[in-house]
Order: sequence, then C-alpha cells, then structure tokens
Amino acid sequence: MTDPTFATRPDPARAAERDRDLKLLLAVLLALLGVTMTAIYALALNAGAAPRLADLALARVPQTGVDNPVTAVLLNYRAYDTLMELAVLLAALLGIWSLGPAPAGFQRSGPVLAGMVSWVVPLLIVAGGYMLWVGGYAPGGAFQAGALLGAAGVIVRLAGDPQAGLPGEAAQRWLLVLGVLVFTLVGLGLMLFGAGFLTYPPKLAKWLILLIESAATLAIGVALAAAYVGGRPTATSPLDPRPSAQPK
Amino acid sequence: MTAQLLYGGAGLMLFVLGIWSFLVHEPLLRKVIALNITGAGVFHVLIAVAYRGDAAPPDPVPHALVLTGIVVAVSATALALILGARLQDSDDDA
Amino acid sequence: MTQLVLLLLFDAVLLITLLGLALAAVLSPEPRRAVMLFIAFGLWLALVWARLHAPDVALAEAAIGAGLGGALMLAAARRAARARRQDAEAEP
Amino acid sequence: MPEPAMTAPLVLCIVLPLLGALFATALPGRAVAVGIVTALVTAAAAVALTLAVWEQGTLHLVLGGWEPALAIALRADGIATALVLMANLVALGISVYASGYFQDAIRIRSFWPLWLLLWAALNGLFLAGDLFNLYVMLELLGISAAALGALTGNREAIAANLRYLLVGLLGSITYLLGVAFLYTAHGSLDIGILAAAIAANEQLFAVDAAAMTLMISGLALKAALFPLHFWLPPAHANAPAPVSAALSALVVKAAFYLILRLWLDVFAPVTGMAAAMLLALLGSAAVLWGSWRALRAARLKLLAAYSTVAQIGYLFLFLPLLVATPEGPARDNLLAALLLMAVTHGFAKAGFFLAAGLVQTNAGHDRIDELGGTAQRLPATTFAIALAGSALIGLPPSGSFIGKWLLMQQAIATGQWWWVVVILAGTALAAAYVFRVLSRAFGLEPTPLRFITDPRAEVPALVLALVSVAVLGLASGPLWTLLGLSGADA
Amino acid sequence: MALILLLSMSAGLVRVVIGPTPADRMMAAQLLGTSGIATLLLLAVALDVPALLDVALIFALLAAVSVAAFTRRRAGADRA
Amino acid sequence: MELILHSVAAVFVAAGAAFFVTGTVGLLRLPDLFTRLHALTKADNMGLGLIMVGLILYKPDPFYAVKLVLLWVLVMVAGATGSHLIAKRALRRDGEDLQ
Amino acid sequence: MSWDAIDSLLPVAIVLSSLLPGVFIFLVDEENHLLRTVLNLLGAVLKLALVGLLIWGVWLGQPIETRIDIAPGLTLVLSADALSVLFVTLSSVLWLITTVYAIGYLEHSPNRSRFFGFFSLCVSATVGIALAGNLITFVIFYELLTLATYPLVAHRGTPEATRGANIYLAYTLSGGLLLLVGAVWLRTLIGPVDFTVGGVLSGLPASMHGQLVAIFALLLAGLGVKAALVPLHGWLPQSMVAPAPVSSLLHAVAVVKAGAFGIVRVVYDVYGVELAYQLGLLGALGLLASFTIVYGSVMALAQDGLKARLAYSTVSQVSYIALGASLLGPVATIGGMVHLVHQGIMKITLFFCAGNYAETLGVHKVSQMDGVGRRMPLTTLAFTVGALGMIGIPPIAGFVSKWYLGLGGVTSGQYWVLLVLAASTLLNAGYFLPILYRAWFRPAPAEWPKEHHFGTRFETMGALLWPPVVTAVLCLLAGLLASAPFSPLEWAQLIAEREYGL
Repeated sequence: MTDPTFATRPDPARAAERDRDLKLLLAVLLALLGVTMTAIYALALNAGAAPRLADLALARVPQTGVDNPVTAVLLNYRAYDTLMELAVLLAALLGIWSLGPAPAGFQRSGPVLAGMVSWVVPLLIVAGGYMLWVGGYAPGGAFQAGALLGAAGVIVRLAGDPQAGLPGEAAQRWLLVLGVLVFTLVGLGLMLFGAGFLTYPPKLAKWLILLIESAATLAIGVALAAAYVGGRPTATSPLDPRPSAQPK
Repeated sequence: MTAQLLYGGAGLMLFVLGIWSFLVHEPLLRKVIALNITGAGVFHVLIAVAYRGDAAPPDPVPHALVLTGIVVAVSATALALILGARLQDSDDDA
Repeated sequence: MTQLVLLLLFDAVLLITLLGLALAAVLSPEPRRAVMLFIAFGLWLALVWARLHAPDVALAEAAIGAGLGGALMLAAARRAARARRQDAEAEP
Repeated sequence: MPEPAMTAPLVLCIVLPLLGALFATALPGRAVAVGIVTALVTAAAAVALTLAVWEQGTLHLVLGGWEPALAIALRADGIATALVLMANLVALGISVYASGYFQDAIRIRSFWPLWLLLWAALNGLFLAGDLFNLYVMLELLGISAAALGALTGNREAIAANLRYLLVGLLGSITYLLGVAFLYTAHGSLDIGILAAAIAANEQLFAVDAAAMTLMISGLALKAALFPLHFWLPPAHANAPAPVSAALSALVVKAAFYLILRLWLDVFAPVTGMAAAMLLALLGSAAVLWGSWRALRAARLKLLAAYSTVAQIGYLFLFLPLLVATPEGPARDNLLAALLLMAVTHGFAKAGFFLAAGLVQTNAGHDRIDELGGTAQRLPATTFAIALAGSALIGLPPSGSFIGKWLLMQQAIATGQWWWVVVILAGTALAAAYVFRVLSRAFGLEPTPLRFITDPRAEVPALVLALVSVAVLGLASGPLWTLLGLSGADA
Repeated sequence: MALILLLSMSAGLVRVVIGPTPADRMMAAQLLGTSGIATLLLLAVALDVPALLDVALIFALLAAVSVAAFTRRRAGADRA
Repeated sequence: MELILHSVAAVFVAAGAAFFVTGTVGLLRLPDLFTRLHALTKADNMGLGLIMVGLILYKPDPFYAVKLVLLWVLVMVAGATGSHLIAKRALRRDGEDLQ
Repeated sequence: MSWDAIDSLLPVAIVLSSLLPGVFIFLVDEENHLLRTVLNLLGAVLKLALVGLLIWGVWLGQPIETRIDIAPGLTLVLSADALSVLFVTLSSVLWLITTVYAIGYLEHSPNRSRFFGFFSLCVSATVGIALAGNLITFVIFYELLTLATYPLVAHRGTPEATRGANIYLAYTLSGGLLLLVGAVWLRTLIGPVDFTVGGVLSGLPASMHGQLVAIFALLLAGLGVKAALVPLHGWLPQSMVAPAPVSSLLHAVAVVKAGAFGIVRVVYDVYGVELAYQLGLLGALGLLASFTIVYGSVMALAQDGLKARLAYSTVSQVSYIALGASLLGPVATIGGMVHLVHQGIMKITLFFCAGNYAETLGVHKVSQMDGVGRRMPLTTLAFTVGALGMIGIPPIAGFVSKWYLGLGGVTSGQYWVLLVLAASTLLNAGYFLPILYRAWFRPAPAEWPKEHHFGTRFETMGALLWPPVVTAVLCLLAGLLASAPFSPLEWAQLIAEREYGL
C-alpha cells in the first residue's frame, strides 16, 4: 500500500536505520505480547469451562436433521451466522464488480493443459456435488463444495476463458443471490408459519437444509469464480470486446 | 491438554507475527498475507480449543466459527487484492 | 507411551515448520515467493486442522488455501512483480 | 419461546434490507425502485421495533428454538433500539438523497445492493446478542463500507478505502481473538450468558481483562479512536456524499456501540477506572486533535471527517464518569446523555455530509475557501449545514447541547472537572471550524430566488439536520423512556 | 511414519525458500503437495478420521489448479 | 492374520516414505533443474503409490480403495501436466512467471 | 377565556409569535415582498397584543408560566414576572417599529428573506431571554441570540462585514461557553436554578461561598460580553458594519440588554442582593460598571464615525443598568431597571437617525454632518431628543434614570456614584453637543456624499422617517409621564418592591 504522506523522506540512510530500529522494537513488544497472551491462554484452558458447548452441541445433533455436527452448527444452531457469511461474500463480490470490468484473461492453453482441464473440471464439479451430499453426515458441506466449483471456474479461466465459464451477467446475478435468497426465504417462510425465523421443524429440517445448502453451493461457487475473474462481466457490454479474442 | 496449549500458543505466535508484518511492511500483498496469517493464528486458537484429545469428538462449534471465518477472510482478501489492482491501474494511467 | 512421544514430536515438527513458513512468507520481499510460501503455509495449516480432528476445516482450508486464495494472490503477485520490474527499469 | 408476531420487527429490521439487496443485485435495472421501497419498509420495521420495545421493554429472540447457549440470540434493549431508530431514519434520508445523487447506471447498480447490505449489517450489529455473530456483522459492515467508499473510483478514494478495509480487517481479527479467549474461558458466545459467567468467575479476571483489551482495541480501531483514527479522514472525505454520510454517521457509531455494549454488559465486572481513564484520555486527544485538524482542513468533506474523529472522542469521555457514578438517576442521566450525543451526531453528521455533497456537486469541488457563491446559491443546503453545524458544536437547542450539559454536570459532580476543560476547548474549536464554513455563505453573490431548488436532494439533509437540533434538543425525554431509565432530577 | 514424511517435507521446504529459480520452487511445491497427501492419508489412519481422505482428494484436485495458476500467462501481457 | 497384513502394510508405507525422502534429497542435492525434475516425478508417483498400497492392505474396504486409486491417478495426471508445463516454461524461458 | 387556560400558553405563544413567522419567511420567495411584509407585521402586531395580555396578567399577579421538559431534569421554563415584562415589552414595541424601519431600509437590497428570517429569530431569542424562568432556559436563548444575530452582522457580505461578524462571534461564543460552565456548575451545586425573587442561594453553607464567587465570575464574564462590559466590549464597535436596523434594534437593545438583563437576573434572582453583597460581588460589579461607563464615554469622544460613536456610547450607557444592580437598595434598582427601557428607546432613536443620514445623504461620519438639520429637520429633531436624553437633560427619559441612580448611590451611602454620573454626563455632553451644533448651526455643504431622493414629500422615505420620530416621542413621554400608571418608572418601582419585599 502506498501512502502519499510518507512518500518523501529527508535522509534515506538514517531513515532506513530508524525504520529498522522501529521494526525491531515493535517485534520485541509484540513478542512479549504473544508470550503474555499464551500465558493467559494457558490459564483460560486450565481454569475454563471445560466441555464448553461441545457436549450440548453433540447431544442435540439428532434433532437437527443432519449427522455431521459441524453442519448442524453451521446450518441449524448458528444458521443465521452462515446466512450473513453468505452476505459477506456477496458484498465482497459486489464491491469487486463496482470497481470496473474484468481485466484481460489468459492466453489460450496448450494441448497438455487443455487435456488436463478437460477432465479436471468435470471431476471438480463431481467432487463438489459429492462434498455437498456428504456434508449431511460427514465432513464437507456447502462451503467446501462451493469452493470446488469456484476452483473449477478458476481453472477454466486459467485455460483461456476470461469469464471462467460463467453464464451471462443476468444469470450470474441471480445465481449469486440464490444462496442468500433461498436461505432468507426459507427463514421467513418458517416465521410466517409460526415456527420462528430459521427454526426448522425437525421433520423438515433435513430437506430444508439440503435445499439451502444446494443453493448456497451454487452461489458460493459462482461468487468465488466471479471474484477470481476480478471485475464486472464484460461479455454483455458491446464496448469491451472479450480480450481472449485478440490473437497473441 | 498439551496439544491444545501447543497449538493455541503457536496460533498466538502466528497472530503477533501477522500483526508485526502488517505494521512494518508497506506493499499491499504483504499486508494481505500478514492479515491472513493473523487470521490463521486466531483460527488456530479456536481449533485448539475445540480439540479434546484423540478419543473424544471435538467441539463442533469452533469448527463452524472457523469455517465462517475462512469465508469471510477469503472474501475480504479478494476485495482487497482487486482494490489494490485498481489502484495500480490508476497509478499506471497517471 | 512412545506413541505419545512420537505424536508430540510430530506436533513439534509440524508447528515449527508452520511458524517457519509463516515467518518466511512474511519476510520474503519478492511477491511471488511470498505467495508460494503462503500457499505452502495454507497446506501446512490444513495438516494442522487434520491433526486436530477438524476435517471440515481442513477441507475448506485446502480448497481455499491451495485453490482460490492462492490463485487470487498469485494474480496479485504477478502484478506486483511487474510493477517492481517497471520500477527497476525506470530507476536507472 | 416468545410470540413470533411480537419479535417479528427484530428479524425484519435485518432481513428486509438484506432481501432488498438481493433484489437490487438481481434486478439491476430497477435498483433505485427496489432501494427506495426497501428503505421505506425497513424504516417502518425499525419504527415498529421501537414501538414494541417502548411498550414491552427489551425484546429477546433466540433463533432456531435451541438452548440460548447453542443458538444465536437477537436482542433489542433500549440502547440498541435508540440506535436502530436513529440509523434507520438517517438511512432513509440518505436513500432518498442517493436516489437522485448517482447519475451513471454503473454506479447506481453498484450502490444500491451494497448500501442495502450495509444497512442490514448495521441493524444486525445493533440487534445482535452474540459475540461471533457480531464479528460477522462487523465484517459485512466493513466490506460493504469499504466497497461503497471506493465507489467514486478516483485514486484517493480507492487508496483510502483500501486502507480502511485492511485496518478494519485487522480490527475485526483482533476482536475475534478476544472472542476466542472468552469462549475458551467461559464456553459461550452469548452476551447475556457471558456477562453472568464473567461476573461469577473472578479467578479468570486476567483472561477477561485480556479479552476485553483485545476486543476493545480492535473495535477502537474501527471506531477511529485517537490515535487509531488515521484511516478515517481520507476514507470518509473521498467517498460519494451519501456514503460519507453513512460511514461517518452510522458505521463508526456501530463500532462505538459495540464498545459500549461490551463495556456495560459483558465486561462490567472487569472494567475499572484505569481503563476508563485511558480511553477517555484518548477521547480527549481525539476531541482536540480532530477539531484542530478540522479547523485546518482545506476541504469541506475532510473537515466533516475530522469532526467525526472529534465527536467520537466525546463519547469516550463518558466512560470514567460512568465508572465513578453509582447506580441511580445520575448514572441514568449520564447514560442517556451518552446515547443522546451519539444519536444527535448521527443525524447531524449525516445532514452535514449530505449538504456538503450537494455543495460539492454544485460547485464542482469542495474547497472551503472558494465556496462563497455556491453556499449562497443553495440557501436550504447552507441552512442545513448551519443547523447540523450547531448540533456538532453543541449549541442549544440540540441534542448534543443537552448531552454536553449532562456530561459537564456529572464531570463537576464527580470531581473530574478536567474533562470540562476538554469539552470547552473542543466546543470552541468546533465553533471555529463550523463558522469558518458558514462565514463563506455571506458573500456578495446574487440573491437566490428560492429557498429550496432540488427537494429530493435538499430536503433530506435539511430534515436530518433539523431533527438533530429541534427534535433531539427540545424533546429528548422519550429517549429516557425508551432506554427504560428513570428520568429523575439529578 | 507421518513424522518421517513431515521431516522430508520440511526439508523440501528449504528448496521452496532458497530457489534458485521459480521452477525449482514450483517443483518443490508439487512434491510438498504430494507428500502432504501422503501425510494426510497416514493421519487418516493414525487418527482414525476417514474424512481426511476427502481432504487429500481435494489436495490432489487443487494441485492441478495451482500448477496451472503458476504457469499461466495473461493474454496481452508484454513478453518482457 | 491382521497382524501380518498390518506388518506388510507397514513395509509398503515405509518404502513409500523412503521414496519421498529420496525425492526430497534429490531435490536438494541434484545439480540441475531437469535431473531434479526426474527425481521429483519418481518420488511422487512411486512414493505415493506404495503408501497407498500399504493403506489399502491396512484397511481393505472397496469404496476406500477406489477413492485411493482415484486419488493416485489424479496426482499422477496433475504431476505429469505440472512437470510438463514447468519443463516447457523452463526450456522456453519465456513468460513473465519464469523470468 | 379564563386565566388558567392562558397562563401556561402565553409565554410560549409570545416566543412563537415571532419564531413561526421567521421560519416561514425563510421559505418565502425572494421577490414576494407582500407576503414577507405581511408575515413580518402580523408577527409583530400579534406579539404586541400578546404582550399586552401578559402585562395585564402580571399586574394582576397571575402566575404565568410554561414548562417544557426537554430532558428529564432539564426543563425549559418560560415565565413572566415584572422584570421580564419590562424587557419583553421593550423588545416587542421596538420590534414592531424596527420592522417597519427595516422594510423601508432593506426592501431593495439582496437576500431579504434571509435577513428578515433571522431578524425574527433574534427577537424570538430576545423575548425568550426575557421570559426565561430558570438558568438553563436563559442559557439556551442566550446562545440562540448569538446564533441568530451572526448572519445579520455578516449580512452585507463585504470582507469587513465577515470580519466584524467573526469577531462578534468569537466574543459572544466564548462568553457563552463561560456562562454555560457557570450554569452547569451552579446546577451541580443546587439542582435546577429557577429564577426566584430574592435569590435561591442564601441557604447554602459558608463553605460553598468560594465556589459561588467563582461561579459568579464565570457568569459575569459570560454575560459581560454581551453587556459590553470593559474589557469584553471589543465586539460592539466591530459589529457596527451591520445594516442600520440591526445596529439599532440588536446592538442598541436586544443583545446588550440581554447581557445586562442577565446580570440583573443573576444578582437579584439567583444570588439575591443580600448574598451578593455579602460575598463582595456587588462591589466588584459596581467598579467594573463604573469603569465601563467612563471608558465608553471617553472612547466615544474620539470617534468620527457616527455609528462608532453611538456604539461606544452604548458601551457606556448599558453599564448604568449594571451599576444600578450593583448598588444595594431599592432606589438604585429602580434607576437601573428603568434605564433598561430608557436607554433602549433613546439609543434606537439615535441609530435610526444615523441610518437615515447614511441612507438618504450618504453621511456616515460626524465630520460630514454639517447642516443636516436643515436638510432633514424631523430626523434631526428626533436625534436631538435622543442625544439630550442621553446627556440627561430633563424632561427626557434619560434624566429620570440618572436621577434615580444618583439617589440610589446616596441612599446606599456610596457617594462615588455621583462622581461617576457627573463625569459621564459631562462626557456625554462632550460627544453629543458638537454633533447637534454641526447639524443645526453649520451650513450645509453644496453636495452630500451620496444623496437619494425617494420622491416623497418628506425629507426621506416614510418608513424610515416615522420610526425615529415615534421613538423620540416615546422618549419624551417616558420622561414627562414618568409617574403615570404602566410607565417604565412605575414598572421599575414594582420590580424593586417585589425584589426587596417592600
């Protein structure tokens, strides 16, 4: 990060020396802080409330509709956090989009890479689906699945498609909001039927969570891939020809 | 609880290391890396707290918190890096 | 007992290398090397999560650290390296 | 399990702007319409929430129907509700203003979803009852705020907001470490449970104090407490006007609110005079330094941004007095005065920034020394600046006058008279910088024909400024009622 | 066993740090990835957490991504 | 029976680990890039393969085995592609990544 | 309508009768003269009618009070006692006259809506000060007055105007801050400070007396700025850059009187004369006032600018009020109180006339006034009445004030007051008589600096001419009919009786 206020320094040699001293001083201070915090942390571990939420959280898992305790926390006990976390991702992407159109893509791939891409991408998508499904009873879930989809997008962009294989802008926008939208609507629907916001009836919990997770997976995948693209989708804009069209 | 203390302490070291780097290094990329390391330090502490030995199942709550934290961190990283890219573009134009 | 000691040794090596990686990543002035080290750091982190029985987190860390985060940072590192080179050319 | 209909506004305040953001994202062509409708219904939800809290006292809702420890709670007590009401009314004003502010389609498409997300984050933050949820809200707030701030797209704005983003991240990570410590020690994230646990476990004092230090320093960074304020002026001064208004009036206030919440609720047994004094000393420095820099600022929006640094400083002066004052009417008055100051600043600063934005649009710049003619061409806007300015100074009748009155009263009563000196110096400096602007409004320029020329832009600023002066300055009694405090004569 | 692998990985790290060329670092990183997978597999058995297998799977999948990311060149970037 | 299986598995794993160590040593000690590349690919494919055989023997479960094999294939492909790309870049010495 | 219904609404109605028209005037289009004039006059007349009602009520001894809680423990109290009636009446009557004058003076210059809007706000603040029933209310309106007058001083927009306004603001706001601290401090000591006849502090233990003296110093410093006590008077000559109606109403009457009125309130209704005397506060105040009286007059002698001379004269004359308050005994109180009114009508006459000279002939300096009497006889006649009244020539109002002040000094045994009065009178004569001489007995120049012809059959525009004539007549009447019922003197006696419990 460049800071204009510090741009001019009178004497570089002395300033550098002072800089180094400052860095060292800071290092010593922070090291002391680290040691102190470790001591305090040890105290907290020893005297702290040992089971914390673990036993309670594990005990209630059978009522959550899923078997993986982490998924239970993410999508049931603390579903509201997850909803807002999806909103954070959306906000970051909207921020990226607000900064301008996507930069140029990559040169087209050679045969070896293309060969790899042609079967890594489907594999990633399959793995994503697997992650999503497995999340109900074993480690995995929407975020990991979405990250795999996003990685698929990354590799597609690396292989030469500047839009990372994403659909047009309108579709992208809908896909992006899909996760939060389904999540919120399910929550509100439950509230409307008297259960309370994001309070799943045990019988429906499994399916509602799966629905939310599927939507979230798609949204996360699209958001991560679009974040890697790094700007507004350009294909729809006649002013910006797709950079990959330029022969190089 | 040796492992908890070991990993938690390492997390705290990562935390201070990240902060130190954030404070002393100018380039954006290094600041972003520093922040991610700081974050990793905090996650370390949380995961260490969740760990209850190899026999007992770990506490799922901190795991979920860390997952959320990771998404937040990557979102922020992406935004920061692209903000930096735009900044560099405008420098190049100037 | 030996198992415990071995595990402890494993922990120690894991953490020392982890901290070493972090330190190296933080101290590296060359952007791409820093990013590579950071990606390696992410990998190590995933191992730590795995060691602490947090496979969910390890999965996410692997997907993000090695995949997206790394790719994003690499792109930035490329830019930074280019900027440094341009500066170096402009300087003399 | 409380009746859902009763707690519905609690959820709606957060969910409605979120939904609005989704639709504004998905339907970019109709972003303005979606935005305005959302703004109206959200503000209505906030009013409904206020009425509910007014009638029934604190609302509490545990989401998901689990044990409170396991799930996330939403809660609206008097303090939160007062701030929610302020934030939503201000946000409504900003929305009306923004509907005419942005001209090009791309900015419009970017602004509305991010703005509504920011709004959701604000409400979520004020209403959260869970420390980790607060972290998520802080991040949502920080990311959408930084993205909005960079919307002007010029170099300074991007650089400033990049720095804002990074600093904000550092702040929230530090906060999160504090949360991790608390979870380690007490095994909970819920504010109410933690408060009880901290009060019950005195042997963990060191841990609690460390957690408090971490959390409050992280938040102080976000609240721009001196000397951690360095990021604020450039970020707020270079953002588009409606965004500056939101950042200065609301976002910084949210971080302060959290500090207050932690101070009063969670860490009440841990807080002590030393910590309070330290924070108040930093607050004093903020008051003096911020005001001084505002006085020296060349640009109107920069002036307003530095003024925010100073105004946040005032809020920290209350802490040592709160510590020194025993429970009772005097402390109630002090707390209410603190809230009154915060709320008044919200309205006034938003009005000030909106008006400043109008001046900037009209003049093409906002260099104070060259503003004479513009200020005179826009009488309503100048009037808004004057009203908001007098609230910033703390002149009567304004909410901050009452706030400062009660603050000084308690400072004298508790023998901490030195804060009075700080307040006086800050007030005098504030008067100097506000009138430095206002004196430009009396030039030899031609006569304006009408008081208001562009209602959609001028009225929100004027109304917000007027609220800070007339409503809060003359009828602040309801605030006491809302806070559930006795309004006895001190 | 995992320990040995870990030690070997640590040694490999040295290459990442010292270079000298980026290609060396990349190769080392690749080796790290592979041995990381192996470590995870061993850990899965040692700690009895079968899910670590999935972690290893993702490692393998994403190793491809990172290799590609390392070696790609932006269209239109000058060949300085 | 199980004991024997476990012992055999342990031998396989140990052998795999040895390969890894060799690969690492090679990476560190061999003189130039292309010989290092050679060592690397050896260690990769053989080391991992051996360990996997060991693991499959340790815990014979078809689903598990399929996953492991898939993993191995994947690593091989990625490794091959990666080595190829690295070598190509290194030979051409073009591209901004490998200055 | 019964008194019960009225008495809680009347004070607030009096404040609003100028506040609301003021707010609407801001919104009036610049070219809409008629609507603005109607609003102005409507407010002024309505206020006068309400004040009439108020006078009647206070005379009957009705408790007239509005209480508004602005925050728990902080109450806005508007109430009417004899003292406030004196000030309210003065402001309302002079507002009506000045509004007429201002319409004539300003209707052709730019930014009228702004001017008249703030003008109305000023008067609202002034009556608010007059009716303030406790210290916080007083402080609020006192600060409001500062705010509302600032735009009027800066109104012309010239660099000098801006500079003058900024100096004015610096003085008054600093003073306001000191006043604020004093008020807050006092409140922490004794709770809400309601203005009460005889004071509210007499019951406090002697250990607090040190604090009370410090608070008095703070309050006096705050009030002294507006009352233009030396050395806090520096703003007054500077703010003479304002248009004539502003100088006449605000600086001759509203602002300086607000300060003087505040001093009176603090001495009589907060501290109580007895306590103030015991603490030695009255002596200090008297010394300060006397010094200001002499100093202002000396400075006035040296001024050539007519408005500047009048301004220093104001500095001097306003301190008569403080002097009256500082002398123990009802007679001096009467003198001070009655001067509050008398100085107001005399000084406004003088300023109106100065404005007329400037507007009609372009005459701004004393040295340019040769022969103005022949060119503008009615104006100059009014000026003469005002000037002679200031000197203290019977039967004009000023004589009555000086008489009672002197008498008060004698009855309280402080003979030095006579010395001050004599010196002041001599100096008054010294700076007013030369003007009268020039105006009446020197030949007019061939050409006036900047002459305007308004095309009326009088010497100047009617709206400019009649206000000074009316106020001059008032000066005469106040002197001649001093012992008639409802005269200022009678009213001042009523105040003194109530304060001293006679």
